[in-house]
Amino acid sequence: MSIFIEAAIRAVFVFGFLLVTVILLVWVERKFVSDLQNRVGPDRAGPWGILQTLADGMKSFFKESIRPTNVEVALFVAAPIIALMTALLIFMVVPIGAPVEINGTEYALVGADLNVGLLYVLALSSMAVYAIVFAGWASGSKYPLLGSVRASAQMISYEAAMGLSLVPVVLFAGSTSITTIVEQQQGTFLGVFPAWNIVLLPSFVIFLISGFAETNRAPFDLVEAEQEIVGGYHTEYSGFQFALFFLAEYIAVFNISALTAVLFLGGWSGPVFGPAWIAWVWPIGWFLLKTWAIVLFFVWVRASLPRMRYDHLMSFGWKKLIPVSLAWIILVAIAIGIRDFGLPWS
Amino acid sequence: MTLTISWFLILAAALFSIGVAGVLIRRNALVMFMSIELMLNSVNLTFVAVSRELGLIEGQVAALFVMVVAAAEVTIGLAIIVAVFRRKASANVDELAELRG
Amino acid sequence: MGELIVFIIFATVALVSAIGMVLAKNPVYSAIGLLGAMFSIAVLYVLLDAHFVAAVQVIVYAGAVMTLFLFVIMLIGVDNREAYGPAVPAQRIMTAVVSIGLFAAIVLAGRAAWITGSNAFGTPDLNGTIENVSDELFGTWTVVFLSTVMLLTIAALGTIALAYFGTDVPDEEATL
Amino acid sequence: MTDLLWILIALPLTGAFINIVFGKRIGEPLAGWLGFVLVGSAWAIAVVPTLGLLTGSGTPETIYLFSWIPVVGADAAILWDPLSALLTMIVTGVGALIHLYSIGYMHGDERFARFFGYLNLFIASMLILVLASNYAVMFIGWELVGLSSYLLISFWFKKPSAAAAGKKAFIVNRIGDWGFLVALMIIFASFGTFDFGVIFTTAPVVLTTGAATAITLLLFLGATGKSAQIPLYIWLPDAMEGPTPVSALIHAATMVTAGVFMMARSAVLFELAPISGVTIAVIGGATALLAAVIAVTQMDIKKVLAYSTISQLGYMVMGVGVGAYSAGVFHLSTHAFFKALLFLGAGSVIHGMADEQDMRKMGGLRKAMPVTFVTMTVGWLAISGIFPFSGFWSKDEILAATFQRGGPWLILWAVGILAALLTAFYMTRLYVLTFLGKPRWAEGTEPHESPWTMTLPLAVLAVAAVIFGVFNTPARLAFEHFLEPSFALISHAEPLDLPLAAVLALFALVVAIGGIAWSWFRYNRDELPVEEGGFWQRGLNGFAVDDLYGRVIVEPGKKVCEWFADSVDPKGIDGVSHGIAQGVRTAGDGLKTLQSGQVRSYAGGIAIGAVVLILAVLALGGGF
Repeated sequence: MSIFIEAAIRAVFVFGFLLVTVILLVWVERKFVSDLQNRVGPDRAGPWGILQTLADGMKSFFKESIRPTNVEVALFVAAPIIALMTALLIFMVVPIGAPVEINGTEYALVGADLNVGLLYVLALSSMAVYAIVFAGWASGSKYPLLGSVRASAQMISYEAAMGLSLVPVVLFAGSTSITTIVEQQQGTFLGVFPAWNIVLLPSFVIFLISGFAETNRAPFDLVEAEQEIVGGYHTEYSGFQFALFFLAEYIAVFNISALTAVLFLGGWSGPVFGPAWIAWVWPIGWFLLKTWAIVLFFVWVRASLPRMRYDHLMSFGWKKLIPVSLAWIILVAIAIGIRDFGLPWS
Repeated sequence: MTLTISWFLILAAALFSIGVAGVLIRRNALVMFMSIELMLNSVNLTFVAVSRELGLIEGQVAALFVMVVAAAEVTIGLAIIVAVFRRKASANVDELAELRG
Repeated sequence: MGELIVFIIFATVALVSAIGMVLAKNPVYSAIGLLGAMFSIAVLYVLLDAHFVAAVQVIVYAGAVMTLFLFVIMLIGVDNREAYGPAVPAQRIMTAVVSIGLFAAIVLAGRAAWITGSNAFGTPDLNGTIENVSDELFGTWTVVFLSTVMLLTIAALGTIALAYFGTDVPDEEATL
Repeated sequence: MTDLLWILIALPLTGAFINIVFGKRIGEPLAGWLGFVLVGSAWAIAVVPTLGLLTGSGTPETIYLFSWIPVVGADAAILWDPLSALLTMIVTGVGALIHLYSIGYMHGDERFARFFGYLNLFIASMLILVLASNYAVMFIGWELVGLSSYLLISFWFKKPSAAAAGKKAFIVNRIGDWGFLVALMIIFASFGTFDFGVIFTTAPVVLTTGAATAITLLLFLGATGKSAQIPLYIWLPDAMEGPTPVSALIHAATMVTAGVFMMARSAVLFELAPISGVTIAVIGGATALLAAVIAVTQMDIKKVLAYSTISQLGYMVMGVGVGAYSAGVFHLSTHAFFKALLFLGAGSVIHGMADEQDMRKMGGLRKAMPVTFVTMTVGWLAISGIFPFSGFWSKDEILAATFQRGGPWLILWAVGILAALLTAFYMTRLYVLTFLGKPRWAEGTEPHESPWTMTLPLAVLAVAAVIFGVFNTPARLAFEHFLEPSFALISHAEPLDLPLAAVLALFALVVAIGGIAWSWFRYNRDELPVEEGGFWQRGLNGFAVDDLYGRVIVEPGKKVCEWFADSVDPKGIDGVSHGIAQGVRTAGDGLKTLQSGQVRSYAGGIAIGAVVLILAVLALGGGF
């Protein structure tokens, strides 16, 4: 099989997987939030309203896309596409299961195993800023511009914290390949506890917090704070283009959850039972379980916490998260130095 | 025709010349700055290409250092532009042709 | 052959974006042009087996530098289109002559001291992986590396100083 | 061990830095203790390698620190041999004690910390001078020592006399430094290097007697400045305006001996120039005698000690002049101890008498200041040359060496004996007028003993003044053996036969006792003898040497300077600079049109320049 065809199959699979996931994810979020808020939530389309997202998607697809007069057309159109592209591409490096053997060839269940996988993730998530910046600027209107300026500052700031929080993980694994990082988390400590990177607890917490900020989720959703700047960068968007932004945001949430699961919770590692022809399902199951747990955590936080003030957001990022990450990096580096080279006086 | 290192070097030279043209022709400080970044990038491309050709990793290391310097330069440069803009309400370099703040 | 195709595509993109950057009237489009050029260069790095440099190129330039540019453009107002018309007589023509002359001079100089294709393409001697680059970076160039750390710290301090001292002019942007 | 010797210099330098820069924040007692501890640790560090040299387990060596001006053989390096070790021990040891003493003495001064900063600076400079391994570094130390001396003499610069004294010391020393500098130039012209090792090993081959004489006489001119010899001794009595610890440390124990040290260091060169030797010996003897005569007439307790210092320095110089380098250095060491002791004792007296320095208003202090009295007794006996105190041995050594040369040198020997007689006389006069007899204090003065920080150094120095002489008894020349490696390149005279030496020593002892007795009966009575005759008046003025210099040198000098200031400077010098300025202005007017402020025109210039450069290189290199 040609390498191009294989890559194309992988890409199509990832795209489909994410699409299905997002449809589910939107429904889950609405149901879960309404449960937390003592509401019923969607319940008309399909059993328990499970087809609600599909219905919404269809509606927005057929709605007229209104384009205000003084927009910069090219960028206005490009922005949602960039948003969706970056979101889709990030998932390309996330391994969703253990390697599978078909006809004697081993296939890794990952879009592409890059040796600079983590850097790839960081690079693309910094690309995601452009979608918002372009959308805000191209709209030619005040609130979107304000929203996008806020967004770019916020995302640059928290991306620094996120990158720093990943350094201990890289130090621990000795590689930036995500597949290697997952394999390094196989096995157990003392035969009982799974050897997950969650032992790097500060990193885990910082990564999760900056994940909220990177995806512009509550409590860091100042980019689209309705009370202050209407809808933020997507104020002027409607119809199908708005749907693309919507899609991109939820894919981003799923991406961050999947990355958390992969980087800190051992990814697809977990106990495997049963005969060989069924055993390959287990790792995928474990991966989905962990990822969805984090997704539910995201939803739970959104339902529980109020929005932060903007200056608090910035000072929290720069004055708390980044110093803590730096201190933690130093600690981990010393620990790893001792592990690899022994104590300085020995 | 096969791809050789010369292609990369000619491309880098072209990008560099375009950058020079940008500095010479534009009067918006930001765009001039971007042109300088383009020149730095073209030099980086030369470094990496030659590193590949000679089998020396030093070229890539040099490129990394150039990136660091460029990052530092951008930080300071943009801060200066913003500071100037606060006083002059303009990013046009031709209006900065005097020694008074 | 495949490599040649990739090179031609991205070299074209880089050149077009770069020219677009110089000629665009609106600074935002200039920034987009530069972004395109940088992306193409990152792809060319991959072509040259410099994966790490490529990743850093995207993270640093596309991720940080260009975002900063756009941020500043938006901060100081995108509608601030520059007045055209040469300050120096015949500026455009002179610029064209100088740039093309520079290009010709560089190519001529390059031909004089040309790299003698010792490596046929497709047989790389080295692999720009993180391990290889970092061995060199933290081995031979440790001191240089540390001095870049100093440089970045000083740049950050300078920026903060510029932003802090000099606010005697009333400004509305600072409240964003 | 020895490669860490640079710490010796670094420690006081650190102290100087801290005390001068942060002194005000450190505050009063702490700044002093800091200085003391640093210098004391320098002493402690120096002890071990010195003992190494003493016991023979260590060898003299040059410790290379870093390259300074390698072309002229002037690297920053430390020459660690017995001579420098000895001087290091004296400088740091006496220095530390005087730091301790100053904590008490300078109590309450508003620039307390600054004082210790200067003292530390002085110690560091002196160590640079002493440990230098070439003339260039030595000259740096030499000048730094002069600077710190200036700072310390004029420490109380609000007193006009102190400021004037500091200035005088500086200017007079400049003349000596000029000589030193010219000597260095001749040395460099002859040898092409400043390095001691090269110079001393090749000197007999390279230098003619004439060149050696010129060099050594010029070096001696430098020494007369620092070591206060005729004709440049006049700054030292005035330098007593500085705080007393300064007088003790700089103007008695260490800095003034720099000249002697320098000549001892350059012994090889002096050996090559017999004429210089005679000159030096004669000037040394004359200084010893003249200063002793003046000392007899002085009434100020510190002035007496100042002239006594000049006189003792004359002895040392005489010793160097007759070729008895070890004897000169030995007297330098003993003198460092007992003169520092005497000065500190005098300081203690002045402190106790509420800044009274006139001996006529003292007397009977024995009861009020018992510790000072006892230690001063030791110092008095030591300087007078009474057996077995240290002064006896060292002075006798020099006199013996002079006597041994025979012939006309016997006159010099007689001068030395006469000076010794006068020394015993004026020291006894000082001692009796201060401590014995009835109190003649001014109204309201209540003398009291000084605090322990002041008396402890006195006690330590007293012990040193008693025992140090034993190291070089004629019978057991341990000191000379110790110094031998430093003077390995010069020939030694055979020591005198023991009987003859004993007779000479006995004679000197008798002379000293005679001087003491004469003085004792003259002054130890209720009525002080009237001393107002012509001799006494002129002596009190230092025989008007200052006035003479003023008329012969200073006034004509001022005239010349006025002429330069009034005619040469405004027309010649200013004309040149104005002309240059005018030229630059014209050029600038022409060129300023290029600087339009247009960034892009600059950038265009750069681009065009780049193109032209590349094409030029290609054209020249045949790249087309």
